[in-house]
Amino acid sequence: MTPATLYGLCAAALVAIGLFGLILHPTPLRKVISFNLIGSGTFLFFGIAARRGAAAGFLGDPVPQAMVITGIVVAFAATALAVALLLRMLEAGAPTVDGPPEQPDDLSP
Amino acid sequence: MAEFLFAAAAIVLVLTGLALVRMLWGPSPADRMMAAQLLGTGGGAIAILVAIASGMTAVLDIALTLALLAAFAAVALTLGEPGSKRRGGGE
Amino acid sequence: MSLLLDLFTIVAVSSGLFFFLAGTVGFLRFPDTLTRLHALTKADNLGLGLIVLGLLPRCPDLVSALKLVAIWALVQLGGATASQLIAEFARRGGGR
Amino acid sequence: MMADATTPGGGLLVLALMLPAVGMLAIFALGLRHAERIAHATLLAGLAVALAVAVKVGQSGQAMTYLIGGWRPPLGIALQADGLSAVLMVMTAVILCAVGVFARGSFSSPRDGAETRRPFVFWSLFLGLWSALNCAWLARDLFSLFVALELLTFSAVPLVCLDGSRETLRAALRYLLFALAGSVLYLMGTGLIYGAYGTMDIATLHHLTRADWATSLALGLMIVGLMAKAALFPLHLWLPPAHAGAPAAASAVLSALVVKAPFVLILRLWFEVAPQPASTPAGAMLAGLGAASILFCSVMALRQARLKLMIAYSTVAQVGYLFLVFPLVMGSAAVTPWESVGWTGGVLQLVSHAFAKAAMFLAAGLIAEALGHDRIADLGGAAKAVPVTVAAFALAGLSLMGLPPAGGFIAKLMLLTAAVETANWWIAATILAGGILAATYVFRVVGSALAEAPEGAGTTAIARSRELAVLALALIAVALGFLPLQPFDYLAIGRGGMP
Amino acid sequence: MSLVVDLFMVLLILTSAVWTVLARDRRDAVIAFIVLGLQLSLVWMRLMAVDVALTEAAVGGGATGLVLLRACARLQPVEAEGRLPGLRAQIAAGLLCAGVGVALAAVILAPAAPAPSLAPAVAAHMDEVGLKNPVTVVLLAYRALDTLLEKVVLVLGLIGVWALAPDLFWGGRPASLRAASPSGTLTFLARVLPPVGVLIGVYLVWNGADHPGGTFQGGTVLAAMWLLVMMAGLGELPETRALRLRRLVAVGPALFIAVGLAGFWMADGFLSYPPEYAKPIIVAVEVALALSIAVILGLMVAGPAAKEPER
Repeated sequence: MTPATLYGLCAAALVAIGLFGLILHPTPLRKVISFNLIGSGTFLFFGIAARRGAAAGFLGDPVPQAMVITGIVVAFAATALAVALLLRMLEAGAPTVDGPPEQPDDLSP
Repeated sequence: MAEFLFAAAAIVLVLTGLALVRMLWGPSPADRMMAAQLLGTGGGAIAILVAIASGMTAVLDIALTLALLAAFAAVALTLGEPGSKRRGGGE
Repeated sequence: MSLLLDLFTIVAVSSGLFFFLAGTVGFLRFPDTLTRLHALTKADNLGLGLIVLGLLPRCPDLVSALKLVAIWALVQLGGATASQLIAEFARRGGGR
Repeated sequence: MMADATTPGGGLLVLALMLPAVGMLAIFALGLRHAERIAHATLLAGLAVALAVAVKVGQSGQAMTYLIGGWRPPLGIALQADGLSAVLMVMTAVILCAVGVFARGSFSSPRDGAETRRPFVFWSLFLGLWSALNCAWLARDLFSLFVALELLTFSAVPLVCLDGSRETLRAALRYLLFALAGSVLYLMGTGLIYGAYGTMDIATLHHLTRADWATSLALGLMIVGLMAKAALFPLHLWLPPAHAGAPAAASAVLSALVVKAPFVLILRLWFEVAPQPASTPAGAMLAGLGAASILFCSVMALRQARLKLMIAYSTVAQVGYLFLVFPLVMGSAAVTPWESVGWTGGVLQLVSHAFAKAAMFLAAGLIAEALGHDRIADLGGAAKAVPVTVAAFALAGLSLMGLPPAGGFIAKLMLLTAAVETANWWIAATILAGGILAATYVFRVVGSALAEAPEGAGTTAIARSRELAVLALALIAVALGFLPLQPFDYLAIGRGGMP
Repeated sequence: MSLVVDLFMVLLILTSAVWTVLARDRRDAVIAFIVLGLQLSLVWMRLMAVDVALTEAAVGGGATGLVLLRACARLQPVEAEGRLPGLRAQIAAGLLCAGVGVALAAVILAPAAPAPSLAPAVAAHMDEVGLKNPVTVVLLAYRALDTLLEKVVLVLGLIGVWALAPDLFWGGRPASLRAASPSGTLTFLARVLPPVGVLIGVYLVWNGADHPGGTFQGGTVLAAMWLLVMMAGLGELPETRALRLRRLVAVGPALFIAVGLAGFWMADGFLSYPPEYAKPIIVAVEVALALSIAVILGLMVAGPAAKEPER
């Protein structure tokens, strides 16, 4: 088994784990983190395609590598937007996407 | 020599990887963040060992970036916490 | 000469590994947060420092050598401030 | 058709893509004082570009192609306007222009020149949305289409929560999470495609794809991701609150145009990327979900108390019709898909629904402005206060029901014909049942609007130009009904080389 | 031997990933996610994709981690932790996800042979662009349209974040990033690190033409340094209505589009460069883009305006 294949399997597992979190977590922040996990796994798929496509003196196919860089930028922007949105929603007083709308403000430690 | 350096990189990976146990056990967020810190340093060490062993000096830039941002997460962790008036109960 | 150089690298890198080992063991075994922090800084300071030292003579060019030194310096700076911040954070109650 | 070289006038495609983006950046960098002027200038120029593209495509009978930077696919990226893209571009431009006229009333900048939030955000994202849509219609590269989908998400989501209330923020966040999940599934599919074929270019893939397990999984992931973005049942939950919560001008664009982009991508994947003939069970499954959308969400629309929510549920139902296309086109082996009645009917449904739904949302917005609320039960007096608007609503409603002479009638008739021809009786039954349900919920609103105004209900005056913009959209939706009942050559332009 | 090390690496990654999903405390999840980012950057190095490794190191460890940790700090006092639903739902979802994972794994285990690749095509036309880093060539020449549109995505994202400000605060400053309890250590770090960091950021951008690195990596590092200064309270975030700031955001994408359009009469068309000037033009675009990226990322992390604009 080549390292590329091994990390490809790892990517499949990352996607599965992230999907689990995305489906099950009730709070938006955890959903956003899970989305990032799936994203990482997805980028790795491009990475192993790149590694397997090593040719012409390159150690990897640069095209999917470039796509991953674009993808990482977009994923960051999405994360920042989602976090800004959920913090704003919190100020407006609705912490969960589908759970009960409000929690008391002073949870004691 | 390259083999020795690659092996050294592998050993650093195993050693710092064990710090992951602290990330799981904690018990405090500070402990978990320290695990991240150790993994960051370890990552830098691995990168420079690989860079010199393989002759791919570009890999040194990875180590440079990791080192530059090493303290970043720790700084972020202490943001707004817990000095603010509304102290929270996490767990 | 080259044998001597090899020996120097092996000794320095191995000692670096030893400090990483010591750091990790301490980090896992010590009983409270602050002492664990001490163990951690050992790996940061000495572990990485010795590895950098051992690799310096093998750098293909001056720029790489400078980068190695810069990496070491940055990890020193980052590690020291991060542990300071984490310590303050833990002392304040660490958000527990 | 392989994109081998740039065709004459191909630079227009670049303009279609870049003009709105430049307008958006200009608004951002120059501040609000010029926002409206920039937006309107861009609208006019963009409309001209879209029409020019459509005319050129029609005249030459060939798809227009532009190779970005002169790099040929698969290394580079090709933009291509075939007949379908040209129709979609014109549709987008016309609807956005009408919405632009409408929105002057709700998002004009204040007189004193100070920048305010709502106009700034609306106009800049409005133009961003246009860039995104044109990119989705024109790009022939799976990864560029991913970027187009992201552009779409990033400009659509903030429009949903423009009023900043708790409900709309929640709707926007839910929309964003669904959209991101859809994007990541789509991206995963493209990654697998690249791993298997080493290209993202649709024209190149058309000749490469094999009917193997990896390709099916990749296409399946992409289509499921796009389904979430197109709000196909049961992934539709995000749509009604999001589209109902947005300001009317934004709702119109979201419902009429934004949900269409993922559907068009599915269409392209299905007919241009997937190995042919496409899988029958998968087509039946998509159609089954479409039928479920139609029936379930039409009933939901009937049960809504608020006008905008009703229209939003109706969007899910009407998008369901589009997914009926897949089994209808596969049955006929003698003719290519785009020469079939089913394909043409599907595209016509897309276009006529876009005009009708834009008109309906804008009409709902004007009614709500005039009466101060949008409770369906209390719409009495609306016909007196804003008669043109209510008429526009009713005309648009004709199209949704599929009654003659509206565009929706001919679209649904074509789908029905195709369903009968291919002996898909359950699809035919669904189309008829959906029409009856749509008639019920539209008449409920119109009947209520025709009633006498309750005592003491005040109304606000509405600018005539805004009412006329709405009416124009509704009239276009009806006028589409006078097209002949046969496959159009125009929609088949650019597909000559395909098997 | 090396496969054993890889296997260990995979084990570490999966541990972090599982903990990211299962940790009770959301901050623990975020820390695990940051650790995962570090590990993934090593994986990218192992896959010989140094450019991606740099991006992951800058974003995973830096920018995304900061956004998420900041969210935790603001959520902690208010929002209760959500719990995963009951066992039955977990099993059902787990089976579904495992199914997806197994299907993906099956595809990975049966790769196309020979592996398809555009690497030869990339290599064949490198001379026409004049840069030596193939990834930069793909990003700024062959697939420049994607890169350009991705910058538009970033600007739209920033508008989206700003759109969340209450009407009253429009044009004002974002909420302060300053640490709640200012400490001498942080101030010290924020004085010493940025000069070095800016140097490294500029170096990454400059170096990106011929060696791994580039606009996004460099821009992210610059943004991180800016944010560090803000967090230490050594500087104040600008008002979001400031036109100078707006122009800084727009300059990169605007220059890119202008260069692209200039290609209509300077070269073969949109986004093509005249061969003899390709390299200086691309470097100029990269510098402008890096500047814009740094400002956009910083502002996206800072969030919408949270104070009334000053009169």
